[in-house]
Amino acid sequence: GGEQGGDGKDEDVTTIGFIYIGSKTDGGYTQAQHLGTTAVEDYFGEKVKILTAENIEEEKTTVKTAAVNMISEGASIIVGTSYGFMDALEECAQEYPEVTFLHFSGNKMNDTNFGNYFGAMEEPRYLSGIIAGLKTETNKLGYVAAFPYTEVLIGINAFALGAQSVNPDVEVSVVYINSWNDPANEKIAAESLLAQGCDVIAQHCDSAGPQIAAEEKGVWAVGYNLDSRDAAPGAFLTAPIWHHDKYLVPTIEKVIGGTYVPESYYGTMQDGYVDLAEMSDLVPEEAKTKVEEIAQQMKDGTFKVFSGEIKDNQGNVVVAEGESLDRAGIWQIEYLVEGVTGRDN
Amino acid sequence: MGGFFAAVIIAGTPLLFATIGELLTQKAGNMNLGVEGLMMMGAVCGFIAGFKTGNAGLALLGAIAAGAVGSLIYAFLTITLRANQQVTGLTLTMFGVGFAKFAGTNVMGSVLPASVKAFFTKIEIPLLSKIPYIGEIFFSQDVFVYFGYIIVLLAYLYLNKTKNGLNLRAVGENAPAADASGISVNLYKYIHVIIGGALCGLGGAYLSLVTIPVWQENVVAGRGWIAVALVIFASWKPGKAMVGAFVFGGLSILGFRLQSMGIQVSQYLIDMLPYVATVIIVIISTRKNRKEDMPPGWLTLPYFREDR
Amino acid sequence: MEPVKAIEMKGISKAFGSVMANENVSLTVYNGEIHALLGENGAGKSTLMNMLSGIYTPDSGFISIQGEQVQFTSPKDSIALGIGMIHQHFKLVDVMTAKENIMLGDKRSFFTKSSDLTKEIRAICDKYGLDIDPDKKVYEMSVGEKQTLEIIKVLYRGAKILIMDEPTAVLTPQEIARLFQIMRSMKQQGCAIVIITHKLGEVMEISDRVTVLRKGRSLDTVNTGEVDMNTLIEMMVGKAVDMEINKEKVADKQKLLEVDNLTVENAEHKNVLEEISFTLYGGEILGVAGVAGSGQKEICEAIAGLTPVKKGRIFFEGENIIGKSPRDIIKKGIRMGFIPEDRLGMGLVGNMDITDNVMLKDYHMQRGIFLNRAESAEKAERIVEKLDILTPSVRNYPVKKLSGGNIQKVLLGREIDSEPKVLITAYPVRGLDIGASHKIYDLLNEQKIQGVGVLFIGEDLDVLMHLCDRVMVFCGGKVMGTVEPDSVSKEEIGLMMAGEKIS
Amino acid sequence: MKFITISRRDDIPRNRIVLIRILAILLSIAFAGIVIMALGYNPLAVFRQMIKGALGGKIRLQQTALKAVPLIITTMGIIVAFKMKFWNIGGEGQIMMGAMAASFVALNYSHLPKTLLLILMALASIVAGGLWAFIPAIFKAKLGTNETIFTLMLNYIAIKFVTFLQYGPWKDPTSQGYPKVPDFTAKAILPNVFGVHIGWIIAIILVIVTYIFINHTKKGYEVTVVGESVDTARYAGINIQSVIIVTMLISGGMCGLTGMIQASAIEKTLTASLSANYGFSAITTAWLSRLNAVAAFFVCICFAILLQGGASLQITMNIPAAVADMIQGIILFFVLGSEFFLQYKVGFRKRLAKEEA
Ligand SMILES: Nc1ncnc2c1ncn2[C@@H]1O[C@H](COP(=O)(O)OP(=O)(O)OP(=O)(O)O)[C@@H](O)[C@H]1O
Ligand SMILES: Nc1ncnc2c1ncn2[C@@H]1O[C@H](COP(=O)(O)OP(=O)(O)OP(=O)(O)O)[C@@H](O)[C@H]1O
Ligand SMILES: [Mg+2]
Ligand SMILES: [Mg+2]
Repeated sequence: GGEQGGDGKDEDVTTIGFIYIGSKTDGGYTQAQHLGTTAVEDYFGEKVKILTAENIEEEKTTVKTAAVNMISEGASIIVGTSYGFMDALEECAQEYPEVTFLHFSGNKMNDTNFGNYFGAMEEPRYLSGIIAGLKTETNKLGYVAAFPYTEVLIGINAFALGAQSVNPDVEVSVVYINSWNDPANEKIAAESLLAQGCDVIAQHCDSAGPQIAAEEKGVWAVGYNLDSRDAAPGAFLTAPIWHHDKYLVPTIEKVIGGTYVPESYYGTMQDGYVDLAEMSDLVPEEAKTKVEEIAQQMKDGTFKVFSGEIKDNQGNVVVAEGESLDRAGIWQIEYLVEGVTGRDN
Repeated sequence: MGGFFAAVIIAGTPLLFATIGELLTQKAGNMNLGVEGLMMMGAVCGFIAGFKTGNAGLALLGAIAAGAVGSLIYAFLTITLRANQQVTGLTLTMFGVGFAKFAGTNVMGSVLPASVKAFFTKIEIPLLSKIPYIGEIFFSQDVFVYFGYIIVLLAYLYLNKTKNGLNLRAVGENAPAADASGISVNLYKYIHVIIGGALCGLGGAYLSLVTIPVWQENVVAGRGWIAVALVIFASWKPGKAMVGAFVFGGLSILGFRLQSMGIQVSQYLIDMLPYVATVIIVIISTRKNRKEDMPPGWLTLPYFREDR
Repeated sequence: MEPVKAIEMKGISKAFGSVMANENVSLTVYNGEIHALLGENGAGKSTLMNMLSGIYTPDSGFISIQGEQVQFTSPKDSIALGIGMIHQHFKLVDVMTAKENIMLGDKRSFFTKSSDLTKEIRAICDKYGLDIDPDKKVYEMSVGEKQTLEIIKVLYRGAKILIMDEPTAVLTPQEIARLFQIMRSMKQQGCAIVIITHKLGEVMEISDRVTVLRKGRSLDTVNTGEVDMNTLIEMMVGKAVDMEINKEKVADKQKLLEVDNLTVENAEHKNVLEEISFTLYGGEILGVAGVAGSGQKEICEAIAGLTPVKKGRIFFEGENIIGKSPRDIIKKGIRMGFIPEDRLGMGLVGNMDITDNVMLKDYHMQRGIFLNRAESAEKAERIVEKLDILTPSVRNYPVKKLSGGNIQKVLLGREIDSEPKVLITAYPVRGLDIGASHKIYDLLNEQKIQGVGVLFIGEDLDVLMHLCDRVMVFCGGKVMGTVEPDSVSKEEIGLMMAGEKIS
Repeated sequence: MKFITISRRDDIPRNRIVLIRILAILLSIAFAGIVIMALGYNPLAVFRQMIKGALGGKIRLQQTALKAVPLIITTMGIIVAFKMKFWNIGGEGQIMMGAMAASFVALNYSHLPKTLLLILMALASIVAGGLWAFIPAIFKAKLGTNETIFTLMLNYIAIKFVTFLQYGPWKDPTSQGYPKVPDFTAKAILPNVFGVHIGWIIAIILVIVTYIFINHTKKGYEVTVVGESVDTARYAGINIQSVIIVTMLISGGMCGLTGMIQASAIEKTLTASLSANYGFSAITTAWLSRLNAVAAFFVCICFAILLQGGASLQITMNIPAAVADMIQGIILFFVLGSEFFLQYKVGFRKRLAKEEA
């Protein structure tokens, strides 16, 4: 049992602990995280030992217990992958200055051993919007979302802007399900959108439910988190996805090498951290070309998703002509753009 | 609108099975708070059986077996060993959810074979499906839904028209009296707790076989608890349970419908509705104070013949 | 030829924990015989019969039914052999109808709807002169109706052996007479009947033979015709007991309680007490006679402040106590031992020990927020000693484990110990054996001599007439009249109970 | 069944009970071990790791204590309600409402001095938790409404409500759009004593207070009487409604206080997942301790060890979390089952030889 803990203290082996909110095989959010983890394992091979803790509730004692257990197993790097882990990790970072903490989706950090990372998911979402805008026949797009708050609103807006860029008549309807992972309700929510005439369903929630709903109805879907085409091959267009390894591998390399300085990383298409899954055969050629064009601009750093003029769905100008939002600006979004119907809180 | 109500039936069917299952269990005097776990066990075993064999019948059998075995653990502890029912049920949920996640690891994200899915496609019942509105809502569904109707009918007939049903009610109402009348109290409890568990398993399987024919870990997502509430909502009557299951199913999707139609409602409020409704029903039914609407008199009480 | 032995029990022993409820007991009952089982409270009668009905399993011994040795594992086995038992605490399902209760456990048909059953019930009713509404719910039934239902249930099963555990304790004289009628007619048809009762008069009247149990052992079986009551008592108790009920005369009587024009409604707004007026004096025992449900329970509850009063006044030593809470009334010194149908349902807490039960009504007089059990334990010891209560301990031994008689003594002991001015006792000897009953009569007389006013609600007219100074007769919530026992006959009181007014 | 006889154990001396109990637990661990082996794990290693994971080292001990504290306090609340036969399974909701009220105070009155602020937070949580329990209590007292389902439903309503606050009106405007209630200021955070927040002292005090309350106070006596028989309580002159209401305020109040402690000392803010199943676990611990407050203290510690040790399995032994849940469930199953042997004696039915004529 515990004796193996000694390995972790081995000079040339670094133990890294990953704390997950769901299970590694949840088919969505956590599975995508875990893909990053296995990439780390593959890359470093014998030099690292990976510990994982899944189904960790966003409750501080639980999170800290997981972290402490990992540290006592020799972990010198802890990666927390849910927003709700933030405060626990912050405390741990104080209590264990010799351990490095990397936190996904948070906004807290310090200058010694606690950094965070996230990605410009708005970029691939915009691209997926282009596909949806060109694919739709009814000009009605559906979006199944978890909760109405900034991160989600950014995604909806980006998707809508992408769609509108190629199809000005398109409208996006949003349904919030108030849960991150309730496959049945996600599907039912998608069905209610389909019943309103939507023929492409995008999602910001964790299961393949919406895609299955679309497939059953004979229309199309955009996934999320990871390439989930197997769940609904008849509907899957593409999915905005994460490549967590693109952050984890170099960052962990830096930590091991002693050169890591905490940062608030925001990975882009340019970094390859966020991406669009390979487009399926259901995507029209026209869209593929358009997507590739814009994606290239994004990678070159010449394309900004939130570029004026943008109005919110109340008609107020939120980004003036000629301006565009930077990261800080994007993360202040509290509105839905014109053409989107959905509750704003 | 018919489409909405047809969707309501689909949302309500898993609840329906689990509610009837828990209803039978409670009629035997046992409150099983493990419904959530049983539904998970049924969902995963049904899925795996269907996935591995491609046979819908075996998928259903898998779900039934899982629910039955899960509730057998509960039955043995609460009936033979007279452990506290509530605590055992809570533990069963802990165990069942763990079991389902564990068992489902290897089939995560797998899609059910077409042969199984085909079995559960919508079938229009001749004649009945032609009735305006009603036909589209109730009789253009999958076999699982029809099976649900049959279960309700059977449960109703069983409880109200048969000797065994009468005996069952006696066991739940007054175990010593049932015993003294020559009814095998423990046997009745075992049988109905297990049948109840099997029905809960089927309820879970509806979610993993029909609603989402791709294995997803969280398929049940709290529906087991709603089923427990529904039993009380229905004041232990199968007919009302069916109405309740569809009402609660409807409430759970009503918010989505309204949102997608651009009508602004607080989803939080809608999410609370089933719970608030249950509370209100419980209050109303106690206000009326009809003995027939009360819980089985011996519910949650262990029975030992030599005690008095 | 010797008649067939319906029941033969030999060398039966049964222990509950450390209590030997039955020790090497033997009992033989023949077909066509009514056999009485007699013994003090806790002698082991119910235990013995429960082994015959499959509820308890004997630790050792043999049981033969109709000459065949048997081993019951459940009541089902016993029922299958034609044994039917009527338990003292009814084993009926409240929310079901009479008919449904009769059907329970029966396998004759799969469906519940059967007109045959109604016919069969009719036939049984006609044959034995019983009366029941098959569609009435049990919770709407009176005690007598429930008893009838239990009997019909047993008869419907075609029981050849009938066991009745204290069936008469809660019945009116008329109902008892009818029950005996049924027993005789069953006997005629060759059934074997065992009856447990504490009323010796009934034993003498109905039984052919008597088996006496004492302290868990079977003492002897005798032919009823060959013994008298005194012999039976001596066999039960082990010594001769004075069977007289004394009536002391107390000269100085002052008004204690005056009830004036009292009217009480039930939940359905029906008057259950109508314009009741009477006076209770110190130094007297005022009896209350009436068939069950004539308002006895309500008058007790009204005086104790437990039930709202619609109209009228109740004066205690000149002060109107209507509207006062039970606690206020307790503080004034009105004590009442009120034992409804279910002995542990009110008055005592079954799961608490004697000490905790003894302080039920005066713990609140203690100062501060803490509870002082030492005082109450002392009191409990005193009561146990004074009333010969049989218990292993006054601490950590729940009262529900005591025998019926002892439970009653705890209740009475507590009430008397609080030195009340008025003592209200509802059926204080119900279910008690002769010895215990007489002990209670003596205690009540003692209280009376000390100047306490006693309201005695009873069912046995003989006892009422012997014990009470005056008897007030209730019928349908009204007072039919108050009489001096010496100047009326039992029959006259019976007529008043049936609603005839005599002034 | 035919060859087995079961009888109630009566009057076993106390030391025997302890012995049987220990034996029962050992036996259930042994049986659970067999099941774990069947799952393909080495039971000895699993148990060793569970113990080590919960008790090995100061930090782990602290973490275990941090789990035990809310469990103990909630269990006390549950015990008081159960003593009155009020089946309060609404601990979760009462914790949430308590946390919510404490957070309201912490967020809006942070200008107050620390001690006063903390006391106000505690009071607010007690009142809120109490009121949340009071709602079903008043309906039970007035109408006889079934409290089991009522309290269960209120759990969900409370959690949904707090989620609503977290994502809506109470969202921290400075959190860059993240759905988070603002952090408490340092003044609103309970101090530590010996490395663990002061809640552990509160827990110990509450155990003693609850024990004395139930066993040695007049009110506690009334609670028991009302629980045993409402009619008897009426007869004894006890004001039943007031007892029900006071009891539920105490019960819900203690659960609410758990919420305050978790919000203040652990989360340092309000989150919708803060109740972390303590309300449900407390039902189990309350039962296993047979409603004895002092016994509950130890049961809760064992339970915290089970949870904590279970949590370490996936990290150190690479056992999936789902299996760890199953193992915990199995151990509990056996502990629950072993209770039977404390209360009943099982023997073999003697085959009665045919009697010679
Ligand atoms: N179920 C039981 N559990 C434990 N002890 C019991 C049980 N039933 C009876 N006893 C014990 O056995 C003894 C005999 O009880 P039993 O019921 O046979 O007495 P009884 O003769 O019927 O008395 P009574 O006239 O009061 O009804 C009692 O003193 C009691 O302590
Ligand atoms: N669970 C129990 N534990 C211990 N003693 C019991 C138990 N149940 C009953 N007894 C004792 O057994 C005796 C007989 O109980 P039982 O219920 O058979 O009495 P009964 O004859 O029906 O009624 P009554 O007490 O009015 O005579 C009582 O003295 C009671 O104290
Ligand atoms: Mg008896
Ligand atoms: Mg008796």
